[in-house]
Amino acid sequence: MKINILAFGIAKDIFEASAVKVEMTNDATVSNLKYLLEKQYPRLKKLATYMVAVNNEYALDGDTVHERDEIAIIPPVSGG
Amino acid sequence: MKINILAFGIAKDIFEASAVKVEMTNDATVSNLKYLLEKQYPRLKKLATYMVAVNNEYALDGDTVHERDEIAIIPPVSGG
Amino acid sequence: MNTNIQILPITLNAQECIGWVMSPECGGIDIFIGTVRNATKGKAILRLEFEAYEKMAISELEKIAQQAFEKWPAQRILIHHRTGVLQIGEIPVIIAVAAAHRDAAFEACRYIIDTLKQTVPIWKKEIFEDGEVWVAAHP
Amino acid sequence: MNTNIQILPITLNAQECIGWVMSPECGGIDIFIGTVRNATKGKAILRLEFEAYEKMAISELEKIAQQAFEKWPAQRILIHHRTGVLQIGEIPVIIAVAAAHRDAAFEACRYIIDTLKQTVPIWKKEIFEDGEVWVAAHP
Repeated sequence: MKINILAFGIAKDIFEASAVKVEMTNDATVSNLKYLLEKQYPRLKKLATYMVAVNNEYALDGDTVHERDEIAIIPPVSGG
Repeated sequence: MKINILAFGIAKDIFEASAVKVEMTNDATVSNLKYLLEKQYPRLKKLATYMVAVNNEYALDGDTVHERDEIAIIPPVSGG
Repeated sequence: MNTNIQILPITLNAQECIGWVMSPECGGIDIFIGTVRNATKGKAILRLEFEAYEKMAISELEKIAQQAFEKWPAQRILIHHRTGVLQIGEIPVIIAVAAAHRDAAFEACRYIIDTLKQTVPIWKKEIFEDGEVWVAAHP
Repeated sequence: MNTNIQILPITLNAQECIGWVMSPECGGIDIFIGTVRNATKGKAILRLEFEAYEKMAISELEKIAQQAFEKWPAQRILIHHRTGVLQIGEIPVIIAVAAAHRDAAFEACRYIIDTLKQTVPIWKKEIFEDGEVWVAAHP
């Protein structure tokens, strides 16, 4: 399945786009997704930390992702 | 000497005036002043507590009062 | 001047207070606004009346502001307090503290309102349907 | 509705925010206003840029407001956050909490800004003379 990934803040700079598509198997987890993204965009690994949101909720590494999920890369936040 | 005493809040109600005059000796203290006032206005004694200000500063019982001092009775405050 | 302390017989203006404390060196402003509640201890209030020993109140408020500056790295402190008759919803007090960082703003603002209520010669009378009372005057 | 949570691309209005939280049941309002400082760690800033993952930011802010209501007896909570380019002195965030008593207002307001800075997907870019940086992105 092809997963669409939204990017914000520095992640947008790293991807050079506000969204990227990643090809994954159906049983893929957040952890698998991070691995693939970090392989393709090594600068992502250099962030202090980053989170993945699935359908507007912070996701855990073990959560599985589905084709229609809204996935987003959440670099360290700095609002306020 | 005749001392002029300003009254605020409930003290004004007790004195039925916003200022009263008290005749005192020259070496009188805040404590003496309170004694005289409480004798003349017994309701003053029923306050939870009250302070005396001399020249816009809270005064101690032992402080002496002088003829030209600005003296005020400060019942429990409730601003804010 | 880094303090703006006033006892006023007219409506307090929050927007002006905020405008006064803002500055390019500040990252955070904490503002406390007291408002007249419609009830106290379950009893309906009609209105409040505030009286101040004005000269001494200003002097005590200046002391509190200076203490706050000594305790926290605040940049500007504003304290405005009303006198006179206030209806439900009106504003007896506005305290605004601007600081480079929010810690100082929050803590100084809290300190100022807490201390004001303990030491500043201002008195509040609550007016009910069936009478009126000077707050805190009796045990 | 006892919450008013918005992500806005236009100037935040403190007076309107205060007006929204005020109510006859409330005796105290605490307001935190963030402002754009002219420097960070001693380095002059030209302007800031805020970006939000809007839908999730609103959802996270709603969670924080609900947590605050569970922890403190607050009556109304407002959180407005800016996006876009902000000049020095402009306001990125306004948080206003109204409560019957000031304890709840102060504590809930402080909790909200502290938690917002930790969990809400909003990002700040600092623009300097000689470059720009997404805040907190690097160790």
